[in-house]
Amino acid sequence: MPSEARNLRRIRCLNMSSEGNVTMKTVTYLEAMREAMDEELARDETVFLLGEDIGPQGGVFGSTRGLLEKYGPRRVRQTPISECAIIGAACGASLVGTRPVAEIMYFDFVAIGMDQIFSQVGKLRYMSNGQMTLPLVIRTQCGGGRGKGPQHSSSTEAWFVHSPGIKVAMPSTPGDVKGLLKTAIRDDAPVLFIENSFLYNTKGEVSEEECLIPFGQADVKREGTDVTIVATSAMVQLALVAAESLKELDISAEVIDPRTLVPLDMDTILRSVAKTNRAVIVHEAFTRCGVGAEIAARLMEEAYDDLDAPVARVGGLEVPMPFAQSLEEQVMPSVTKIVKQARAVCYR
Amino acid sequence: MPSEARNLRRIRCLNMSSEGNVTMKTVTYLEAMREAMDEELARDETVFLLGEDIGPQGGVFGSTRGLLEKYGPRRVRQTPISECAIIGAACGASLVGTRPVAEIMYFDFVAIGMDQIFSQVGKLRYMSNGQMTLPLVIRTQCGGGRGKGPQHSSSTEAWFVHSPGIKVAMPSTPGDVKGLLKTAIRDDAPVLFIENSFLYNTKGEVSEEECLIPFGQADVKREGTDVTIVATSAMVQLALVAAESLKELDISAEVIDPRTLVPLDMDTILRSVAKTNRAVIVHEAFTRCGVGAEIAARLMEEAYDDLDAPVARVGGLEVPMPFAQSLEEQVMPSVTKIVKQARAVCYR
Amino acid sequence: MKTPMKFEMLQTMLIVRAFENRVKKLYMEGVIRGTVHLSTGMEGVSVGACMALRPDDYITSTHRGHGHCIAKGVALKPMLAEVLGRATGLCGGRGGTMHLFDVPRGVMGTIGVVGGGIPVATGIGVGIQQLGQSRVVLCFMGDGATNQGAFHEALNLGSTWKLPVLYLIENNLVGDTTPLKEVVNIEDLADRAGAYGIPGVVVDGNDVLAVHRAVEEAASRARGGEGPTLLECKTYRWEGHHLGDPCVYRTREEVDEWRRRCPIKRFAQALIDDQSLTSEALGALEKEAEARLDEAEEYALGSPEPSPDTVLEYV
Amino acid sequence: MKTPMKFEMLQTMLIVRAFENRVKKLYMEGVIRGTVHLSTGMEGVSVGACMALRPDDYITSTHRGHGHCIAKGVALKPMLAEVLGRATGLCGGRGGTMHLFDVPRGVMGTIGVVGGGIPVATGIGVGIQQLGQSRVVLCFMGDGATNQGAFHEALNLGSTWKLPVLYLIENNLVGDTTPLKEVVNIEDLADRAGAYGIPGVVVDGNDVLAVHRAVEEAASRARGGEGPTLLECKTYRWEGHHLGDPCVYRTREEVDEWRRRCPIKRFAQALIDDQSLTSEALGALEKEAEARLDEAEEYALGSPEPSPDTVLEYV
Ligand SMILES: Cc1ncc(C[n+]2csc(CCOP(=O)(O)OP(=O)(O)O)c2C)c(N)n1
Ligand SMILES: Cc1ncc(C[n+]2csc(CCOP(=O)(O)OP(=O)(O)O)c2C)c(N)n1
Ligand SMILES: [Mg+2]
Ligand SMILES: [Mg+2]
Repeated sequence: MPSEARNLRRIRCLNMSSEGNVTMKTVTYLEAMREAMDEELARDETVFLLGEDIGPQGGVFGSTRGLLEKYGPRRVRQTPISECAIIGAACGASLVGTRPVAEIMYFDFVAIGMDQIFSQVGKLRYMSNGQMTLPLVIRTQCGGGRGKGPQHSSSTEAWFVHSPGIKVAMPSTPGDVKGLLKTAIRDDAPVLFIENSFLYNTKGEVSEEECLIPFGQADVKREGTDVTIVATSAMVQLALVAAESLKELDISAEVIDPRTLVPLDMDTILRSVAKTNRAVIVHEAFTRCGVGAEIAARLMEEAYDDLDAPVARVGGLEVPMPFAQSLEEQVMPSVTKIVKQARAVCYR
Repeated sequence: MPSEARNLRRIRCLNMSSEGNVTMKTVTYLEAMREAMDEELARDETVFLLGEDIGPQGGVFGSTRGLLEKYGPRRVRQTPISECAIIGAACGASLVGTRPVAEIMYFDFVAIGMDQIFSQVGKLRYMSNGQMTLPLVIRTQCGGGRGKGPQHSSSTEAWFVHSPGIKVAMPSTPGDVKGLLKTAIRDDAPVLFIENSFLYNTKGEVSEEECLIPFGQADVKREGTDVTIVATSAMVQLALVAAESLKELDISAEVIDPRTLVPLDMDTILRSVAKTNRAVIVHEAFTRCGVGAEIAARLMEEAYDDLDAPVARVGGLEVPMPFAQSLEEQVMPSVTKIVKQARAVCYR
Repeated sequence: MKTPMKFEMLQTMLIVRAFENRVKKLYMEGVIRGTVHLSTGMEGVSVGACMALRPDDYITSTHRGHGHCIAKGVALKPMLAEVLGRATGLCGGRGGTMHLFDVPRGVMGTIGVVGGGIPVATGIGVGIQQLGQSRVVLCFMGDGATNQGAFHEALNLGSTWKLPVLYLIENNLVGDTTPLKEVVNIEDLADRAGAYGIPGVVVDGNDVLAVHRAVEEAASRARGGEGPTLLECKTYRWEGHHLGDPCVYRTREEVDEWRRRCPIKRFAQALIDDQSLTSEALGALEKEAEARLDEAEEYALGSPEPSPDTVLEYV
Repeated sequence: MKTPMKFEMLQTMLIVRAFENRVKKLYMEGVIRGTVHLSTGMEGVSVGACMALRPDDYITSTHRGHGHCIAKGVALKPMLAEVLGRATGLCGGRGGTMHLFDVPRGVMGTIGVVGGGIPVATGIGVGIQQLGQSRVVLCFMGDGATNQGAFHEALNLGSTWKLPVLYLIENNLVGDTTPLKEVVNIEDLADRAGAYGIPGVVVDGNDVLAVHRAVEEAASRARGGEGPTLLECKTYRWEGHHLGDPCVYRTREEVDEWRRRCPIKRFAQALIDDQSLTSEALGALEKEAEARLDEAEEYALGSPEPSPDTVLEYV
């Protein structure tokens, strides 16, 4: 680890009693995920992984590379192409004292196990009147921008936010992905953990010491005073670039990443809007009935008097993600679109 | 048909050049559905039905009763318990010149065919650059209130509103269900047609002549001036009862049923809110990330200056539908809850 | 098998029968909401199978699961209370007849989604294997459920990983209103085992001892690390699919024929024949079953509905 | 089979090979986005199967579908243009390599979701039957796809309704990076036919004539109303799962061994052996294939990207 990659930072972790100075190192989003799984596999032998191609190859994106060699085939279980059985297997195994971490290669394919996740995973605890706990994680990765075409680019997190009994995480940085994945694995509730392969090679800081990031705690990625931009997953980066552009227009943008959508930290968003009086919500998922609609509706319900302009939304167009770059760019949110909406809500 | 069940009414149908006086008769919601299917099977021999138990029994709720006898086993195809194959079969058949109408017994089980509906049905036309059309209907029925418990009571229409390429209908009256189902069967786009078995025995008027109700046209079920209540499916009845209660408090409520959620007739809702300046949205689905969030967000975006209060939502609690009546009643929207929210937005 | 064990089996079958009849009576009286699916006539399978398991083995079950639960040891009072949606029910009234859970007794749920429990059971097998336990999980399913994709994915995984799972089909020849022969093109569902390279066994489901033997064998295979077995128990449900079903899909004669093959009468007769049982003793057992159901009914009817305040607990 | 037909088959195999090689070259040059799956080495299956069909028969295909499309008659220019995401592509650039559609030629889509096309093909079979046509639909799938629930539900429906569907498994021994033998517990996937009461046939996929014969037979069964057949064509893909795959799951030797069994070389040699073909004629065919790809490349590279304004069309 080169020394320039290490530094000291004040961060807030679940497992530290207060904010503390910790040494930081720089890793990629992908490495951060792998470290999280590695550390949890080492820490708790009831943790195990399952999914397609996660063995010798270490997953098609490399997130489990080296883990089969280290933990063996019982702890790193390569499965058939059977998304329904993968989710069901994780569900059942979680009921009897183990902590499965299942990988679904693309978010789109979670639809194949939709009954298992919606009617079983999300409901067993409630139906059984709390007799059961389901400490399982379903990891997957979402998003477009890579020419994967209409069946490998979806972001349907809103379906799961609109389902009971499942926590939903959607981290945007290496530090967040590591801290949240570790928290997810230790959580006794089922977690849908949505990564973004577009971010896999991006770098960022993670703490050298163990750091668990709590669910339901948004992160202010940039402070500002004129407009609140709430962004998720890969959109956080675009929002930060947009914030830089807005600065040139003398608009000071605050960028908030909710990090988890269930539970959702409305408090941080409300605090920000109480200051800025304006909000733009950005996600890659279709605008229509997306999480942005929920946040907008709640801002109206809970911050009506704070708002000086209607909350604006920037989301994907309601079409299957087209393959060609010229079309894909049209569908996805962009810095330009964010800037435009931010200006609009600022009436500038 | 007793004479008191017949009368003349001015209605607007897709297939009539202008509003006309037509003779009406009274039927149940279930009879209206059956009539719609019967008439379309008779009219167009490329139409056929498929689904579980739709044959001799005529469906578990009776909506296809008598149709097997009338049209034979090729036109009324009873299937294995294979929701994924049912939706896939409808999808494929629709590509080559037939018009399948598939029944999924409970809305919950659409999740089993979720990949087929999301990644195939909704995307094939777009992916093929318009080479394909998919004139298929997936009928299902939703909702709680009948003690069917956590796995047979869902209303997840928001998932499909948050998916491209699928129209979504959710009728509340016999007249609407008949006119919309006929339109759906003739539509060249895939339609998810969501009935409500709670309504099956309710009675209402349908035209003696053929009447096709257009998609994307909301219906004002009751006129009013003080608050707009947008309600779907079985919630329309509750909203109408709530409107009566509100009258006693001197609040005049307008009740709007969008009837189709994709396409959504925002114009009618906006016109109403321009008059009332207040809105409450009611659906049985979970409030969180439901269709109410989308409508609320759009009202903020498109009617910000008209609103005198934040838009309120009344939806189901975010729990699996419990079996016991005392709990189920707690989860579902109610007249009391609607009245409360309507009063709140009227500051009364 | 020892005689006391046989007695226990007979008694359990009688209790299952009495339970189903009691539920029917209560449903007719309007005390039970929703849709109720009875297993009357199928007691040979539920009792033969569950009593071949150990107390710490698991089962998953279906919408028609009362018999499975009772045979796996669930107490009658909380069970009936659950069917009535009472606060004292197994699941506090949240689940009802289609969603019964009793984790201490290894009842990991009757699942209302047809086929939905098969991947879950498979996962329980993964968990058992992961923890190195010698338990097994028995996964009940109907014949209709074998046409679900979940069946296929789960059995393939179970077979590939040699999981300690017993996949048991209760083939009662029909799914809801649709005869099995109209929705599959094979005679024996046990033949589907060939697609996964596991043993497939056809069992007379109305012969409680045959079921018991087959399950014991499959369980010992599974405990030995040899993987799953697919068991097809042929049987029949006397009642309609659910209470209120007009049964358009079958004849009175067919039902009568199967009633004559009653698994309880058959087993009792065999015990009488070999002199281990007298008709009087049988009558006493029947009476006792009724008495236990009287108690359970009184308990359930006397229990309150769950308090609305608890509605958000355990999401 | 007549010699001209054999020539056409050989030529088509050469064109498929040339197409895949050209795509590889263009991908390496950075002209193609996304993930590309080549069928190099599997031409015996695509060509043998599609050329046993009639022009108005349908196919559905997979993420590895270039060969199927070409063999079913898709023109090279719009096809390559689609792989490059151009406005002149088969689907105007909306689909790309994994989603190719050519309805006039009966190509009802290469589907990127593994197994996702199987129910759709089954539905096409329903439509054909409904309209009383004598067409068939051939459903390509990989070995890995047979572990999807969709496979099971679709084959059961196809068999129960005796649909005119040919389910054809291209068993190239691996799915992505996972060897088939690690994810199923049987030798021949064709044995899964037994679960549906339909014929299951194992075919040497590198023998184009054997594939042709097997498909012809299955098609005539299907046209005769006798229902579906499950065909398992054993073959091998020379390239990685996708371009860029490091192939950790196999050895160089295994690949070399299969390269020696090249379906094209084998077929050409047979034609040379029986004197219907000379090496010179073969060389000429190869050159022609390259020339046609040159043209297609020029066309595709010279085509514009789709106009952003069209993005909302055809939702
Ligand atoms: C996925 C799904 N589809 C449909 C239903 C409705 N349904 C409930 S039970 C049943 C029949 C099940 O048949 P089988 O598996 O043979 O069990 P049996 O009722 O005969 O015990 C059906 C269709 C359901 N609950 N779940
Ligand atoms: C449902 C689904 N799961 C996973 C994937 C990712 N994936 C693409 S191709 C592939 C392997 C498919 O194997 P096989 O069916 O044997 O086809 P082959 O690639 O060998 O031709 C996988 C896992 C996918 N596209 N769809
Ligand atoms: Mg059955
Ligand atoms: Mg393969």
